[in-house]
Amino acid sequence: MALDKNGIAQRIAQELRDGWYVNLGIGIPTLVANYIPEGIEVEFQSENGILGMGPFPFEGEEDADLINAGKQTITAMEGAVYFDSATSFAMIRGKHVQLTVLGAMEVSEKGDIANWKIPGKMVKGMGGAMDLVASADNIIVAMMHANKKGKSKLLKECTLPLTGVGCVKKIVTNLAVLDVLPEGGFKLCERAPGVMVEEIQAVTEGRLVVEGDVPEMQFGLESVS
Amino acid sequence: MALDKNGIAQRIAQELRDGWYVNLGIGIPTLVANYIPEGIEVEFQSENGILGMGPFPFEGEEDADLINAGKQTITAMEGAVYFDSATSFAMIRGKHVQLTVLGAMEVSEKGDIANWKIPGKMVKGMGGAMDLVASADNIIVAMMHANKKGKSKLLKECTLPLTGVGCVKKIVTNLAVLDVLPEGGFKLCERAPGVMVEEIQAVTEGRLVVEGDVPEMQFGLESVS
Amino acid sequence: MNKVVANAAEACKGIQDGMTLMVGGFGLCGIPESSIAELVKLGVKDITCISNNAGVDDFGLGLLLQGKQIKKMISSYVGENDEFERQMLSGELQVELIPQGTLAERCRATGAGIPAFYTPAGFGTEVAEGKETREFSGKMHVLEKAFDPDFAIVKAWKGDTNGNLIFKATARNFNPMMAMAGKITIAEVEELVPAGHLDPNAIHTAGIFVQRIFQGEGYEKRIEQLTVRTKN
Amino acid sequence: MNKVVANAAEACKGIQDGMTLMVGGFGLCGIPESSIAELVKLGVKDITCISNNAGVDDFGLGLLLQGKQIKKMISSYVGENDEFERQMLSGELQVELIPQGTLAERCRATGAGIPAFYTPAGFGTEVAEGKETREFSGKMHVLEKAFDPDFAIVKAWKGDTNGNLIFKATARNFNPMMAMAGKITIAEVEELVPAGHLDPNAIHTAGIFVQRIFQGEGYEKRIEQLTVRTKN
Repeated sequence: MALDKNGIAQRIAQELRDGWYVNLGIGIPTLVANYIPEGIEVEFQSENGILGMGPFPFEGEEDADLINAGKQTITAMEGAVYFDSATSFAMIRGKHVQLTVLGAMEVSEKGDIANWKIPGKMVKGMGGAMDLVASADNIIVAMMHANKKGKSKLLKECTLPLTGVGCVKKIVTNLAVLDVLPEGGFKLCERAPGVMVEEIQAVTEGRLVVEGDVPEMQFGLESVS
Repeated sequence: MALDKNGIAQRIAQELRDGWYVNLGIGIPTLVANYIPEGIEVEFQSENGILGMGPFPFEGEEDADLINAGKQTITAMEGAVYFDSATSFAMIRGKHVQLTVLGAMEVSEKGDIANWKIPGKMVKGMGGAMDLVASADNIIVAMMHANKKGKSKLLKECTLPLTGVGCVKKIVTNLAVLDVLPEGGFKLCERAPGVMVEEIQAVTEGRLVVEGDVPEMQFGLESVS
Repeated sequence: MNKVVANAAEACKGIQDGMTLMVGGFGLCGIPESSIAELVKLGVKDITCISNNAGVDDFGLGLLLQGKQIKKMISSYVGENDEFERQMLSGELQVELIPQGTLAERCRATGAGIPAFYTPAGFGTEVAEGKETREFSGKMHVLEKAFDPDFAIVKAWKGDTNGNLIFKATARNFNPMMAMAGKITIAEVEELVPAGHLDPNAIHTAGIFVQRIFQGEGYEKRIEQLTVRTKN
Repeated sequence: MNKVVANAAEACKGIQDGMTLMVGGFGLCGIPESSIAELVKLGVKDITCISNNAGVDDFGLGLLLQGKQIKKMISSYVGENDEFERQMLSGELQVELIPQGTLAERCRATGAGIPAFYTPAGFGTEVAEGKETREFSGKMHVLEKAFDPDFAIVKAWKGDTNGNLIFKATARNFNPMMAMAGKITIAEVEELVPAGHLDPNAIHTAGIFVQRIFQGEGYEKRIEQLTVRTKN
């Protein structure tokens, strides 16, 4: 069965390692914070200027001066720190953030990503996405395998204007976990529970590399924090 | 009569304008702080990280964590602020400091300055001098007109390794106030009290431009703060 | 070094049609509300505005868009604004989109006397079109340049009469770099105190970067996305 | 995110012969005394040391010079040190002198993922020899590049277990930029407190830049130039 958004987030959370600083994009990536595995401590960076971002505030305790990059009211954990936007992107460009999780409209088999602009539609801007994808060594894309029309989002070449070139290393979709191979191509690492390789192949336009038996994703070993 | 070091500093202090941020180099420039004209407020920046530098501390009140760029113990004025070295030189390169006063071994008639290195002698380094002279729009050199051997320090061309190119606009020596002309040459603006144009000419190797009567420096109108 | 002016009207003196303004804030967080209100009142036109976002329809820079005072926006993200979209699609408004980190670093470079620097952001995308690119340590980078704004307008939490500023939480965002970058920098603060009342160790922006400071009035501090938990 | 290690010995693990170290401080102000003592004890050799100054004969980095542990100094000013002069003139010690502002900005660039930037400092001087130069807005600039240090060692006043740092007065100097630049950054502090005990608004260096933190011991904080006034 294909995963829902929470399932994608839960699978991505398995990639977290103790001591990592993590930047989560808007949408599915935000949900990753709900599934931090037991015994692991990570700190969330929001590029508008906080490290140690906590959960949403209790009603009535919101502070207009304390928001995340999605402009949502948030709280700060103990030991949090605030900083300016130049310092924030110094952290990002300087590779001090160990993991970036973000959404995408398209990913190519070379690791190119497009997630900011659809020609002919209103363009809102790239925000911090171009800095994030150009800088991070470790980028996981969280997205649906196909768009609403059923068209693959894992392509030979991106058709939309790019956000970054050759930067995506791992993709977690509702159907699969895939690594982008250095020589190009999507290596199928894991299938969503009950999803067949053929189903994944059918909605993967780019080169899908299947080697041996592809295991199913495992859930339930980690607990929800 | 030729000025002493305090006289040079006192004359330079006349160039201060209300509201200026000022960086004073080591040696004669430091003395300028003793002659701030009445009714004028300036703030001193020291490039190691303080704006609003005050006088030396009283005995026993010195703080090893509070020094100036000459590594001397200092105090902070009310409204002072501390910052890191990158921010400090952002102020300097970004032209937020209105006046830099520094010493020199040689100045050329094109405004080149040499003040950091004598080949064959131990080289201590340029410290912040190269940043200061390359950045400031308003640089005053404070120095003796000739060196200890009587040789002119105002030259056609500098003979020593340069600190900066075409950056000096004004020079105050023990004998004179001179402007560096855009087309090259030292324009004699003022003479030290009782010093003749001929005396100045005799120790000025570079082109000295004398137009009409050159007035004597005026002292005593400003009071010592 | 007293930088205090009476109010927003005094602070905004000299802002004219056609000028380039940097305006601090991220979304509606940390925006100079009093100065924006004054710019609306002044009715200055043809402004080029460098600001991370463009406000919402009826608040923040959206107020200047309503009056068609902005000729060009230089931002990283401009969603959440219908009037903006209308003016952009009709061609009334020019828009230049810049990666957020590049925007922040360009603001800092402007104030720091760094005319240009290399960043990996945007390489291989339309952001790099027409710009120099270059490899360092096996990775491609884009040459990005400083801005040249006339005024910078920032908002701080506390400020002193010397122009020293302290920002609160994530309302800091672009304000410190923009404060460095203005030929004239206007700072409005929630609380203005005499010089000496702020800890010199805890100041975020040194007064040397600020030419005019005043205490703003009636801060609304609107929240763009109110998200809360309920207790149990 | 606990970054605490027991002491200087733990903190300096992995520092080896031939490595490049950044060491914070200006003169003897804000130097990591405990870590320097540990480096002396370890006896690591052939160090390339990036630090604004080189200490005095018997304190600061001068202690490493005494043991001939330093192969190369990259600094802006290296006076006040006879042993330094002797080693330099004899050719035992390599010295690269860099304008102070360029040194500070190169440290920041290293940590900020900026591989190179243009600065006016040093144009037309021997500092610019062999470097690219370029005109921006009618003024010549020099292209300067980031460093590539193995470790950065900094000293702060207060720190918390997350690695967040607060510096005191002018002991801040190069420490914050160097903290950003280390592949591994060691911070020694005068007072180590639990996370949450520092005001998140007043922190100078975010813990993300620091890998190891410990509370140093027996700070001497020697004054290089004691200058005082006498009360009447």
